[in-house]
Amino acid sequence: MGLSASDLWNIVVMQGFAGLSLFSVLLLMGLGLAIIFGQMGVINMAHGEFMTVGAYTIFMLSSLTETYAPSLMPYYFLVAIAVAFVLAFAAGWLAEWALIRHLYRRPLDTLLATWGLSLGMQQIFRSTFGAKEVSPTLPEWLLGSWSPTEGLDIPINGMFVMGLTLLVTGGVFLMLYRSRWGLRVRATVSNRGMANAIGINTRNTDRMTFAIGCGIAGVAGAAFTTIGSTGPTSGSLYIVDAFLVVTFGGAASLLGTVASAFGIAQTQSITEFFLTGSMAKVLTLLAIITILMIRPQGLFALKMRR
Amino acid sequence: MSNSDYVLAIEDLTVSFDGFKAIDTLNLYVDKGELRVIIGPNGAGKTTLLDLICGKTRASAGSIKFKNAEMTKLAEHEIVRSGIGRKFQTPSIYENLTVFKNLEVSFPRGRGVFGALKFRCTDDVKERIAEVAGEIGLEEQLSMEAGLLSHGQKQWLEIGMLLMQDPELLMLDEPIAGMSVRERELTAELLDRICRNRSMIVIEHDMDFVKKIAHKVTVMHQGKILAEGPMERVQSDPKVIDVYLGH
Amino acid sequence: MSSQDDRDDLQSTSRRNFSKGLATLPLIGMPGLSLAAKYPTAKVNTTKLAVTDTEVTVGQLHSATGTMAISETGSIQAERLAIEQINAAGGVLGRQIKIIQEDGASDWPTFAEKSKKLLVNDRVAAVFGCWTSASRKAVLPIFEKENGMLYYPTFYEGLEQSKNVIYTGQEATQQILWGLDWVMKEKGAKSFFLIGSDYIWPRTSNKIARKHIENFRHLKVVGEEYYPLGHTNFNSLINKIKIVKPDCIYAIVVGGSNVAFYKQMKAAGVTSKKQLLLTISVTEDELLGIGGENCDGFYACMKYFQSLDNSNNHKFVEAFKAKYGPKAVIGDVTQAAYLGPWLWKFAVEKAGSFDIDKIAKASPGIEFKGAPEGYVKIHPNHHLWSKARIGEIQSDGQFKVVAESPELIEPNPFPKGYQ
Amino acid sequence: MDKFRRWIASSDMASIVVLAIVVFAVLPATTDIFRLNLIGKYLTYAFVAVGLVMLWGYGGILSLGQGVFFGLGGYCMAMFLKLEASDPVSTKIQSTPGIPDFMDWNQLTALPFWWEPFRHLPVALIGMLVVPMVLAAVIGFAMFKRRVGGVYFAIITQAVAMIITVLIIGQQGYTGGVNGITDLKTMLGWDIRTDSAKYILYFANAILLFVAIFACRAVQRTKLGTLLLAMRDKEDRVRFSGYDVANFKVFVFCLAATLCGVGGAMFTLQVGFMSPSFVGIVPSIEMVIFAAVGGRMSLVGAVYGTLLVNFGKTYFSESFPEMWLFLMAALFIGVVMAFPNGLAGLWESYVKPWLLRERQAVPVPAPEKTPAVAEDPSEAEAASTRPVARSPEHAPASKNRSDGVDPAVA
Repeated sequence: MGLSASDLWNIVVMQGFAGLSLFSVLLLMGLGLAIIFGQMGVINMAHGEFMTVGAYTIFMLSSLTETYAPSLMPYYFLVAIAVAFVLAFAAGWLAEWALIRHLYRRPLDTLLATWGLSLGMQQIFRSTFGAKEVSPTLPEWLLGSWSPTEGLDIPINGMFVMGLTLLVTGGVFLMLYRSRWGLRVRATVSNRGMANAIGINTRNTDRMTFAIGCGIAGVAGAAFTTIGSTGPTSGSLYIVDAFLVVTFGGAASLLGTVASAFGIAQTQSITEFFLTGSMAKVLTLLAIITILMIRPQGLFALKMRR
Repeated sequence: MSNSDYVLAIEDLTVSFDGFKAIDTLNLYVDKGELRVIIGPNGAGKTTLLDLICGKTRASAGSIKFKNAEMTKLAEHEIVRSGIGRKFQTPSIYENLTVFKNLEVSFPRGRGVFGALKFRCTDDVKERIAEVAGEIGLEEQLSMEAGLLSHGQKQWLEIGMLLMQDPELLMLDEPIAGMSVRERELTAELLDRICRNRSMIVIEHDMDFVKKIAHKVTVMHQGKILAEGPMERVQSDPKVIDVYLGH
Repeated sequence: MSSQDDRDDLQSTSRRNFSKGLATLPLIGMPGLSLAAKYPTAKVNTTKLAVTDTEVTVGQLHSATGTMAISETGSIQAERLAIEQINAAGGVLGRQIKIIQEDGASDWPTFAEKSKKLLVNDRVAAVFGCWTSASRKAVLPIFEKENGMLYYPTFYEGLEQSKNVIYTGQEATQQILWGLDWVMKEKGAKSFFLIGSDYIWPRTSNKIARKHIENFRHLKVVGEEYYPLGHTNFNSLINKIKIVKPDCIYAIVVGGSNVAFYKQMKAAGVTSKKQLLLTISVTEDELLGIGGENCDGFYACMKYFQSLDNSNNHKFVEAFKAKYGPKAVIGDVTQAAYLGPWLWKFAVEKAGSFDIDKIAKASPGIEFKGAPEGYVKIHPNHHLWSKARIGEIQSDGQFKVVAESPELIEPNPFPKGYQ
Repeated sequence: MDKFRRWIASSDMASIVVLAIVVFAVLPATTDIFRLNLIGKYLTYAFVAVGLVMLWGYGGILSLGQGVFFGLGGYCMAMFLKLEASDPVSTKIQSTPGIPDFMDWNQLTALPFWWEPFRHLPVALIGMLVVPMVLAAVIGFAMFKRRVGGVYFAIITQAVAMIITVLIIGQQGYTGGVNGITDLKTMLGWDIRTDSAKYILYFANAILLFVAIFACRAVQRTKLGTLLLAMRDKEDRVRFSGYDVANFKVFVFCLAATLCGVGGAMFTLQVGFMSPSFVGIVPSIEMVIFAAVGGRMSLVGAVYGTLLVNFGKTYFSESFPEMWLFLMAALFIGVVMAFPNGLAGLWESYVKPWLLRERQAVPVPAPEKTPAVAEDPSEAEAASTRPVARSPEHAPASKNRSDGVDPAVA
């Protein structure tokens, strides 16, 4: 095939990066869910739609910037990500208040209710932005690739997503394990009654937690506009993968989510390289199921004395 | 030495959770017809020991022999079928079934899928249920939903469910928790009666109650056996006093 | 899309513009009533269709919701525009067209259910609808059994021909062969990498492409890959492409995957500067989602592009934008959907009847000189004669037409040697 | 009259009889064949919903992959019908006549060996029962023996649904791919597309559905039914009463899967095709919603729930094409929030007390007791952590009450 050693090396590097980039995508979409599903036990089937909220935020702000302040185009994206967080956070807050808080004791019912919610949200997107996909104009610096040597192309958007994932993951870790809120969340998760008794406002904590999870989903959705589509049903492309990542990792463990995102991403990107895409998908899913069979509580289940 | 005289022979039993040894090379022997009470401070590993015997937790090392058969490799239901019954700390009954149904479900027939499909509540089953209900003092409540029973009655019902299976070894985890004085007395009598043709292991904190029922007492501490013997001797053991009074 | 408001001024502009283009047609301007009187309902409707003295009811069956709504919305809009224009020009046999719209909801069984409802309950005279092959396959037996007439707008894999369907899009060979020849001849492509979403249209199309490349042109296919619908990560695939270095990528990726594919290609440095790519699954509609800047310089082979320079098309684009806003775009399928109502109207008028059998018989040979794509004619196999064109993607989301087949290409849904 | 009213209110047999009247008399009498065929299609989903009552309501196991089994049953039937439709005469334009058209398009030149048995109707009929059952048994043993449960099981079933979908779509030469197996015409020479055939199939389907309901009801009344409820609430207690819990879960999973298979096969017969769009995650979740709307503890409720949601879907999408998704969303959310026990719960807590309203005036020895369970807060809490509320308005609870009384007390 006429491949030189350096070509081969480049492919290895790029393939390695592909795995890492898929890892960060999976992790970013899993993080919000790890908080909502892992910490609160709410099966949020509308997670993908909260991601779409973030994606449409980017679209709106890119259109606004393009129309009113074209000179700011290089910078709007960073602001837009923050706005995406805020909007998805607000939507999550609202959803928690209207819906989720009535269902904490019925986890499987949250699944059905949020399924309804996701249908409704999709229709809202469709009515507001039209049924067709949209494409936000991204700043120039996010496009294309970085080529340190000839034949080696590292996607800039991939690096951006990776950086953002690192940032968000770090943030979540800090918040969950170093902040008052994190303490309250963890206390509420492990014993709601006791948390209440020692003066934690569990109702506020729940709402905050749910909203933060949704906000992170919004950030993920915003970031994915650089690598994927933005349309009313875009969120549904991610939802099953997101659940698999969180479940596979062991629902309550943030570290597990990280590890499982890494494992799934590597399996998938390597099998994809050697097999056809469809077979790769099947194999990856089978591997996940098998491992879940061996470790029913996920990779990083808490070993507890019963 | 042969262990065949013992109903239950536990040797070098060890289990660790992430390096923490909840049970540490423990040896314990229970005689036929014996009522053994295990006491010890919180976290001594009492409940874990019962979990190990009935298969809820898997041992890291050591053996548990019941009537000379190794139990550590068996599945939970196989352990139960070989004759070990276990009552949980909080009453574990089917709250939205009637007392009658609770007992009926515990009858040791039709335990397979198709057996359960074919199972009929024949006269011998009814007879047995009536008998056990009499034993635990719930004849009047047979048609009541179990969730409506008082806490003490729930404890009795669970014991009754175990009696339905007529186990040779019965393990009770804090059977009188939450009971009134009167109920405690009745329970003591109940245990005394049902102990006649089987061995029992009881975990209990209430020393008066222990005194009343125990044939022999084992004191556990930090996953090990601290002392063993008749109540009076154990009570006066300085090690035991040490542990209970604490430092 | 029933939300479209009847803005009289816009409608009248479109009517005015359009009537000029249709001056050749004999019926324009004739008062409807007298025409209806000339064709009494009892005579033109012998099979109890929903035809009255003043009205004829047709069905519209597309996905307004679900994942396919992204693609099918354009078709819904175009068909409505065509029907509106036909009504403004006096209707069909003096009867105004009334539309019953049903939502297939991107779900094939729902398509089957709704098509049955339209044919059995509503007795519609024709149905304009479907987009995916799967939805067409689901409704086809129903149209054949209940004897309905379906105008199907999408380019598709071929291997089908029915009395009850008029295919206004291209069958596979019309779209594939000429385009491949063009990249071979004009761009010197000798090796091809075939990529598709994993379902019947891309697979069949790639099969035809492979046969053409290997058996008829004696060139090389160096790779063929399929990814599940909705797949969003293509980095591994892109690396595989980089290893085999094909002269030309032949891409038939659809839906949400499409956007991910091109964005990730761009990010991996696979741009038109270094790589030749020909696709048959990207139209102006898809470019809305992908963003022209992510794939500019790549080529698509279609029969229609919005930027096509002819007077029919100028009027069509103007009318479409007047109705659906200045930002609306028109893709190949949207244009093909627009042909449906017109071709039906001509067939009814030629047959002098709404009866399905008569329309089916009258259809072959029907010409539409006012077609935005220039000129089309119905073949006896119920597909259209049409041209193929190559468009180069521009960063503004439009195509620059760079080549056009000299002649109309004959539709050949069962191509010999390609099966 | 009073007696009749009380019978309606207190016997679960009565509700089945009422459903039978609706399905066998009212619906056929009031709807034309097109709508009736639609209802027939909905009733095939009811098999899945009935299965979910057993699996989810009784067994406490939520599967989000029931569509897989529905699809498998449907495919078994579709394979047989397709082979019958693909005789050499009607497929003579193909390059290989006598094989299904989609195989020909995918360059297959001979029928794959595993299609061969499906030339025979008995094989197809057995297949529609056995194939889903076997897959369920494999998944069930793998998961339940390893004690995978709850949400984990639900998500694994989703992954299974995804795998099967990708496989079916990817292997289109053998399965028909995303288009599915279409254009089915006759069964043993009998044209299934005619109106008379549709009538016959509707009633055949309805009869099978009632067979399924009675079979499930019979299972509920055995010790196995009691054990399912017991397991759902106190799995450990059942295990430590000497039962191999996993086996019971596998059984009920297989039962539900088999019902799905029957539903799928009837779907194929009535609608005339089968496609992978049933196998995926979305339809599987929708089917769970049917059961939830009907009331997840009530077999009869599941049928009503299926009918209601599908009527809603059809009616809303015909009448409010812009709004219908909002209305469906509202329906799902509303049911979950306001009526967690679905239609059956509404019946039990509103209609039934109303029917029984004179009980105090005319005391009759009804077999029922009315314990005020739900008032006990600690229990309400314990119960509500379970997917099923166990308040007194529950049909099976009341059944158990009346059942449990007879032998010992009387």
